[in-house]
Amino acid sequence: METVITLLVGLLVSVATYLLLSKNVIRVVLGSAILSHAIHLLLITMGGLKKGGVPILGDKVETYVDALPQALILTAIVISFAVTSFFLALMYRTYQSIGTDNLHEMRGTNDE
Amino acid sequence: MRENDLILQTVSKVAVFIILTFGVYLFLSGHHNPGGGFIGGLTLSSAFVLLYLAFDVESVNAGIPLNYKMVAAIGVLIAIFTGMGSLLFGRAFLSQSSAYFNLPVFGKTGFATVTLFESGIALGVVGVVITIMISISEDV
Amino acid sequence: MNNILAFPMILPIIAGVLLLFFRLKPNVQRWGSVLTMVVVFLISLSILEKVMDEGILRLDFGEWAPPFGITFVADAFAMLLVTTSSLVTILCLLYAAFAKDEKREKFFLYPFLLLLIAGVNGAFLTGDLFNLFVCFEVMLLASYVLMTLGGEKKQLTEGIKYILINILSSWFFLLGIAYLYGTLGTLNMAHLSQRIAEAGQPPLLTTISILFLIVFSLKAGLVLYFWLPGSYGALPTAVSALFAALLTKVGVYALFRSFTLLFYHEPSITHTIIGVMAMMTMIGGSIGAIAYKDVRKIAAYNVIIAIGFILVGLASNNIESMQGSIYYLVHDILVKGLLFLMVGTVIYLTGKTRFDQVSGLMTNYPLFGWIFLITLLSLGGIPPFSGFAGKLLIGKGALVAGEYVMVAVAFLSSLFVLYSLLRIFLHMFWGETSILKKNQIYLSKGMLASCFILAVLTIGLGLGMSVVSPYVTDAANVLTNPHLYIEGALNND
Amino acid sequence: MISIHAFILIPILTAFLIPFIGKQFPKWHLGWVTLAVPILLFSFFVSKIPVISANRTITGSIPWIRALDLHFAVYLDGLSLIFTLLIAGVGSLVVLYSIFYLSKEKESLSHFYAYLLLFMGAMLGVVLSDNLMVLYLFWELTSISSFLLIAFWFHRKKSRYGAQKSFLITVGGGIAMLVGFIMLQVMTATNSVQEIIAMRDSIQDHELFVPALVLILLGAFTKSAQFPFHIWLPDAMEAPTPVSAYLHSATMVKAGLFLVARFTPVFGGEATWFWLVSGVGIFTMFWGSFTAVRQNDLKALLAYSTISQLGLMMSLFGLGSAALQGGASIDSIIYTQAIFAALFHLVNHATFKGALFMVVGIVDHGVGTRDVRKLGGLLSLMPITFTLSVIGSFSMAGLPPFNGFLSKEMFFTAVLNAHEMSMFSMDTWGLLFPVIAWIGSIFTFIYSMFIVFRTFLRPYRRERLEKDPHEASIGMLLSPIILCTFVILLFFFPNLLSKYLLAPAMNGILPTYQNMEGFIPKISAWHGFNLELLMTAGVVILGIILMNTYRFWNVIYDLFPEKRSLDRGYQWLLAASESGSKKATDHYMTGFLPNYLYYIFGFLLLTVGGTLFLSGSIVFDPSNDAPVSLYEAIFVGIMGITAVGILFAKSRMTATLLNGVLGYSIAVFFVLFKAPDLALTQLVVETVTTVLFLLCFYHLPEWSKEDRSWKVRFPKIILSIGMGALTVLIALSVQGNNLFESISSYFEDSYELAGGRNIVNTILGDFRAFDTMLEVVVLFIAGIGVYTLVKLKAPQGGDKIERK
Repeated sequence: METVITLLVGLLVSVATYLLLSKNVIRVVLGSAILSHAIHLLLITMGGLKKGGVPILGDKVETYVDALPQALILTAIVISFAVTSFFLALMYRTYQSIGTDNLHEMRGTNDE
Repeated sequence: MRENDLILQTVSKVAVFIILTFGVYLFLSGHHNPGGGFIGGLTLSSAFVLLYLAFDVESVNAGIPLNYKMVAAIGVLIAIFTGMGSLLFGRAFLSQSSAYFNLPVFGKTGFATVTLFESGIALGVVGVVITIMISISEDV
Repeated sequence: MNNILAFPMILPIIAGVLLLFFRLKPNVQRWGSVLTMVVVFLISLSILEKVMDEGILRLDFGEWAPPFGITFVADAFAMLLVTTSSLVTILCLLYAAFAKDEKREKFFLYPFLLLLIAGVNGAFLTGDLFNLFVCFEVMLLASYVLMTLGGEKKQLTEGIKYILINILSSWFFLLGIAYLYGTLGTLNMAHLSQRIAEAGQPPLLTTISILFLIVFSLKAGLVLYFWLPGSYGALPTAVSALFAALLTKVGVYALFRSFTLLFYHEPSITHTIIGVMAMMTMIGGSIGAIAYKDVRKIAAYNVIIAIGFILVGLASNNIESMQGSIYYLVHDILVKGLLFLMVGTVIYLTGKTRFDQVSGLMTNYPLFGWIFLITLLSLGGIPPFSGFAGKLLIGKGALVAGEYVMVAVAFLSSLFVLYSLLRIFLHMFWGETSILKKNQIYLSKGMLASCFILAVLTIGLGLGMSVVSPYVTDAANVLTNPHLYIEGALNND
Repeated sequence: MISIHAFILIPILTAFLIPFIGKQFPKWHLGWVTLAVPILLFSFFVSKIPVISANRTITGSIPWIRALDLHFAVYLDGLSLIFTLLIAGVGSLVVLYSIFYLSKEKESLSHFYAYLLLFMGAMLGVVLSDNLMVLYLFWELTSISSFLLIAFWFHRKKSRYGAQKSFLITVGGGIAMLVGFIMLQVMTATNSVQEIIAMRDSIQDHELFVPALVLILLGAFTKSAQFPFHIWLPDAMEAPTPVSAYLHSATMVKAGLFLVARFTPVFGGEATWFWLVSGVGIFTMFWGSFTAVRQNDLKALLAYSTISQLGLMMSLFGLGSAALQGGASIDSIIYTQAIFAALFHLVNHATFKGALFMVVGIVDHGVGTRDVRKLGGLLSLMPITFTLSVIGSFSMAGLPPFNGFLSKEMFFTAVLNAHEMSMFSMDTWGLLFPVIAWIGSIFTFIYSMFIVFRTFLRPYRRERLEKDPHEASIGMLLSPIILCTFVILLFFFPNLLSKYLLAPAMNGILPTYQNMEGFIPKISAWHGFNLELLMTAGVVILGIILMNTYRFWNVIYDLFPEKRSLDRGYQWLLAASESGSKKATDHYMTGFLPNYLYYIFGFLLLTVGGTLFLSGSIVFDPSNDAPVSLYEAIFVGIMGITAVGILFAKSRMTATLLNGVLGYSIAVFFVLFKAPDLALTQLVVETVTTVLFLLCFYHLPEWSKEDRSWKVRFPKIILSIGMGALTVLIALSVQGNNLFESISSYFEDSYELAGGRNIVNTILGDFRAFDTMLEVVVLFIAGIGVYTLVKLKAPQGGDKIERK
C-alpha cells in the first residue's frame, strides 16, 4: 500500500510541478493545492499505513496507527487552507487591479 | 445574488441547523471521539458559508450582526490566555488541566482547560472563515 | 520551567491581536506597538543574561518533556538574534509611527508587523522542527499581508511571485519533515540530532539535508533569491527595512541550526555545497548591486551579498568562522534595517527612485547625508563600524579552513558593496542640489531619529564590540559543540 | 604609556569638535584653532627624539576587543618617529598656509579643518599602530578622509570623480591588505607587528606567506600610487592645494612606503618581495617622470612627479630588502644603503615637494590658472615665489646645493650596487635598474625645469590670465619659505638628520644589522669623481638638450594617446562592469515567475537528486507494506486520472472541480488510513476552498491557453517527471530506512497523561497545543489579511511612490 501511495504522490507532484510552471496564475494555484495534497498524503504514509486501529483509545484495539503524523497533517491542512485562501484573494485583487491573470504580464519593469 | 432560489434557501435553513448542531457536537466530542476545536469550528463556519451562498450577504449580516474579525480576534485571545492561565499557577505555558464538578443538571461534568482552549480555536476558525467569505463576496 | 521564553513570541501576538480593537486610534496603534517591542526587547535582554548565567534555557509547553512536547530552547545564538531583531523592530516601528502612513495604519499595519516579529522570534527560539515550520508560517503569512498591504500594482504583482515561491518552499519544508520523520521518528531538534548522530548520518539523511538546504536557502535568499529584489522594491519604507533586516535572517538561522546541530557529519558534502552556494550568492549579488540605478534594487542586492558572506562562515565550519558569522548577523540585522530606512527616506524626500535623478541632498539634509555615509562604510565592513569584527573572523575562519577562493570572493564582494552604495552617495548626496530650499520636503525629526539611532548603534557596536563578545563566544561554542545544545534541550532535571 | 594614544586621538577628537567651535564662535578663524593641534603634536614628537635616537622604543597598549586580539597598541621607534614628525611638521605648515589660502567667507572651513584633523589622527595611527587590525582601521580612515578632502568642493563633477576613484582604488587595496593581514594572523596567531617580526623564521615556508606578501603589497602600492594604481593620484588634485601638498605628496601617499618599510623585516629577503617592490617601484619612477613632462596643468605635473618620486623610494626599499637574503652579514651591508637612501629621500621629498605644491598654489591663487600654456613671465611680478620654486625644483632635479642632490646621488649608488647583486637572477636583469633610473632622472630634470621656466620665465601674457598677478602675502609665503630653508639646511647638515632620525629608523627597519660597521653612512656632498657623479652630469646635459628640443620629440607621447591610457581603462572597466552586470542580471532576473520556478526546481533536482544518486542511498523494500485492497486500488486509479485530467482541463471550472474531487478522494483515503479527524477536516476544508475558488473565479476570465510548443513544454515535462521521480525515490528509500521507533507510542497513553481518548485531538489540544495556537494565529492573519487585501485599494492612477 505504501508503495502504491508513494507512486501516487509522485504522480501528484509531477502534475503539480507541471501546473506550477504555467504562466496562468490559476493553474499555478491549482498546482500549489495539488502539491499540498500530495505532501499530506506522503506525510501520513511516512507514519506507516493501516498498522493498527483508529487512534482513539478503546478497549478492543491493541495497536493504533501513528497518531503524530495525523496531528501534523491537520495543522498542515489548516495552514494550507489559510495560505490558499489568501492567495486566492490576492489573485482576485490582482486581476481586478491590473486586468490580467497572466504572469507574463506581471513581470514588472526594470525601471531603466 | 440570487433571489429566486427559494428551494435552496429553504433547504439551506434546515441544513444550516443540522450542520450547526453537528458542528457543536463535533466540537464537544473532540476529546474522546473524532472532532475538536478545528473541525467543530470549520463545520460551524461551513454552515455560515452555506447561508451566505443561499442568501445575500446583507440580509445574513442583518440577521447576525457580528464583526467577525473581532470574533476571530477574541478566539485567538481566548486560546492564548487559556495558555497563559497556567502561568498564574506557576505552571508552564499552555499547561492544560482538568477538574470535575457536580453540576445540578449535567451531573458529574468534566471541565478541562482544553475545552476552553479549543473553544478559542473554534471561535477563531469561525471568525476567520466568515471574514474571508464576507470580504470576498461583498467585493464581488 | 522558564515561561519567560515564550514572551518574545507571545507578547507581540497578544498585542497584535489586541490592537485590532483600536483600529481608528492610530496613536494607540503606534505607541502601543512600540511599547510592546520595548518590553520584548528588555525581556530578551534579560533572557540573554540568564542564558549566560545558567546556560541553555528551555521551556516545555504544557510541561510535556521533550521530545514529546514542543519546547522553546534559548541558547546565546538564538537569544542574540531575538534581541537584535527586537531592537531593530523597535526602530522600524518608530519610523513608521512618524511616517504616519494613515492609509495602511488603518488597515492593521502595526498588528501585522507585530505578528511578523512574533513569527521571527518564534523561529529563533523553537526547538521543534515542525513548530519551526509553524513559526515560519506565522512569519510568512504576516509577510504576505504586509507585502500586499496597500494594494499598489507593483505590490500585487511582486506579491504573487513572492508568495508563490514561499508557498513552494513551505511545501518542500513539509516534505522534508515528512522524510525526516519517516526515517527518524521524531521532531524535536535535539532528539533528531541525537538520532542522526547515532545512525551516523547515512547517505539518505544527507540527501534529505540537502532538501532542507534548498528550503532554507529559498527563505534566506541563498542562490535562490529570485523573489527578493522585486518584492523588497515594492514595499513602504518601514516594512521594507524590517523585511531586509529579518526575513532572510530567519532562513540563515535555520541553515546554521540545521547544519550545525543536525547534519554536521558529512561536511565534505553538505558544507561544500553551502560554500559553492555562498560564492554564487555573493557573485550574483555583487553584479546585481552594480547593475541598476534604482536605489531600492541596489539595496536589495546588498542584502543578497551579505547572505552569501554570512554563509561563508557556515561553510568554513570552524569556531572562528562561526563567531564571525554571528557577529556579522547581529551587525547585518541592524545595518540592513538602517540601509532600507535610508533608501526609503531618500525616495520619500525626492520622489525619485533612481540615483541619477537626484543630486546634492547633502546640502539640504546634511545630517541625513552623513548617516548615509556611515551606513555605506559600515556595510562595507570598514572599521571601526560594526561589520568589521564579523568580516575579520569570517575571513580568518575561511582561511584556516583553506577556502582561499571563498575568501577572495567574499572580500571582493565587499568592494562591490562599497562601490554600489558609493554611487548612490556621490550622485544623490553630493553635487549641486536639485531641490530649492522652499520646495524641500520636511524631514521629520522622528523619521530621522530611527536612522540616527541605528547609525549610532553601528558605531557604538563597532567600538564596543567587546560587550557582545562573550555572547558570541558562547553562541559559537554551542554551534560547534552540538552536544551542549542537546544537553540543554533534552535533559530532564 | 597612555600619552602616545592620546596624541593620536587628540586630532581626531578635535576634528569632531571643530564644527561646534565654528558654530559657537563664528568670528574665530578655525585655522588658528586647528593650528594648535599639529604644533602640539610636533613639539611632543620632537621631545621624543632623544629617547628614540638612543635606540629605545616606546610602546603601550589599550585593549579594544579582547576576544579578537584587537588592542590599540602603539609602537614608536625611529621609523615611525620620522613619519610622525613629517605628519605633524608638514601638517603645521599646511594648516598655516591654508589659513591664507582658503577664504573664510566662501568656504566651509569647519569641514575642511575637521577632515584635515581627522586625516592627521588617522595617519599618526597608521604609523604608530603595532596591531595589524588597528593599523588597518587607521589606514582606511586615511582613505576616507582623503576621499572627503578630494571632494571638498563636491558640487564639482571632477571632484566627485576624483574622490570616487581614489576611494575605490585605495580602499580596494586596503581590503587586499586586510586579507594579507588576516593571513599573517592565521600564520602567527598574533596581531602584533613586532611579534610577527620576531616569528619571521617560522612562517617563511607557510603556504600563505607569499600570498600574504602580495596582498599587503597591493595595499602599499595602491596607497602609494604605484603603477598601475597611480591613476587615482592625478585626479586627487581636485582637492584644495594645501590638501595636495599634505596628503597627496608629503604624508598619506607615503603610508605605502611606511608599510613596506615596516614589513621589510618580515618579508625582506624573499625574491617575490624584492622583485615586486623594486621592479614596480623603478618602473613607476620612470613612468611618472615620463608622463609628468607632458602635463600642462602644474598640479598634474606635480602629481606625476610625486608618483615618480614615490616609485623611486619604493624601488630603494625593494633593493634594500635584498640585504636580508640569507640573514644579516657584513657582505650584504652595502645593500642596506638603499634603504638609508630611501629614508633620506623621504624627508627630502616632503620638504621640496611640499614647497613646490605651495608655490603652485600661490601661482594659482594669484593669477587664477595653473595652465602652463597661459603662464609665463611671472619672475618680475612674483620674485619670492620664483626663488622658492627654483629651490624646490632644483632640489627635485637633483642639483646642488639642495638636499635632493644628496639623496639622488645615493639613489644612483644603490641602483649601481643592485646591478652587481648575485642573487634573485639580478645578473641577468640587474642592468635594467641603473638604466631605467637614469632615464627616469633625465625626465625628472626636464619637468623640474619646466616648472621654473614655463611659469616664471618666458614672455608674460596678461590677456590669458584671469587676475592681475601679484606677490602673495607673507602669511602664504611663510610655509614654503620654511620648507625651502630645510631644503638648503639639509644639504649642508645632512648628518645631523642622519644621527637623530635616520639611524634609529634604520635600526627599526633592519634590526639585525644594528651596530654593524658601515650600516649608517656619513653623508657627504662630495665623494670624488665616480660613476654617480657622471650620471648626474649626464642627466643635466641631456636634460638641457632635450628640454630645448622638446617640441621636436614630444611626438613620442602620441604613442600613448589619451584614448588608450590606463585612466580610460579604469573608466571603461567601471562602465563595462556596470553594463555587463545589467545584462547578466536582466538575463536571469526576468520577473517572470515560471522562470524562477524553473531555476528552483532545476537547482533542487540537481543538488538533491545529485546527492541521492551519488551517495547511493536509494533503497526499495516493500516487504513491510500494508496490503492493497481492490477498492483502494480503484481509488488510487481515480485520483491519478483526476490529477492528470487537470492538466488537460479545457475550462478552469472543470479544473477546480477536479481539484475538489482530488481533495475529497484524499478525505476518503484518510478514512481508509484510520484518520477520521483528518477526513472530517479535509472534507470541510475542501468544501470551503472550492467555494472560495468559485467565488474568486467568478469574475476572472476563462484561462488562456498555455504555450503548447515543444520548446516550452519539453523542459516542463522533464522537470515535472524529475520532481515526481525524486519525491518517490526518496520516499521509498525512507520507507526502507526506518531507523528508529517513532516517539508517538508515548501519546498512546493520552488518557492517563492528558485525559483524552482521541489521541490526535489530545496531541493537538495538549501535547502540541502550541502548534495549534500558532495555527489559529496563522489562520487569523490570513483572515484579516484577506480583509485588508480586498478593502484597502491603492488610489487610482497607477503606482505612486509612497509619499502620502
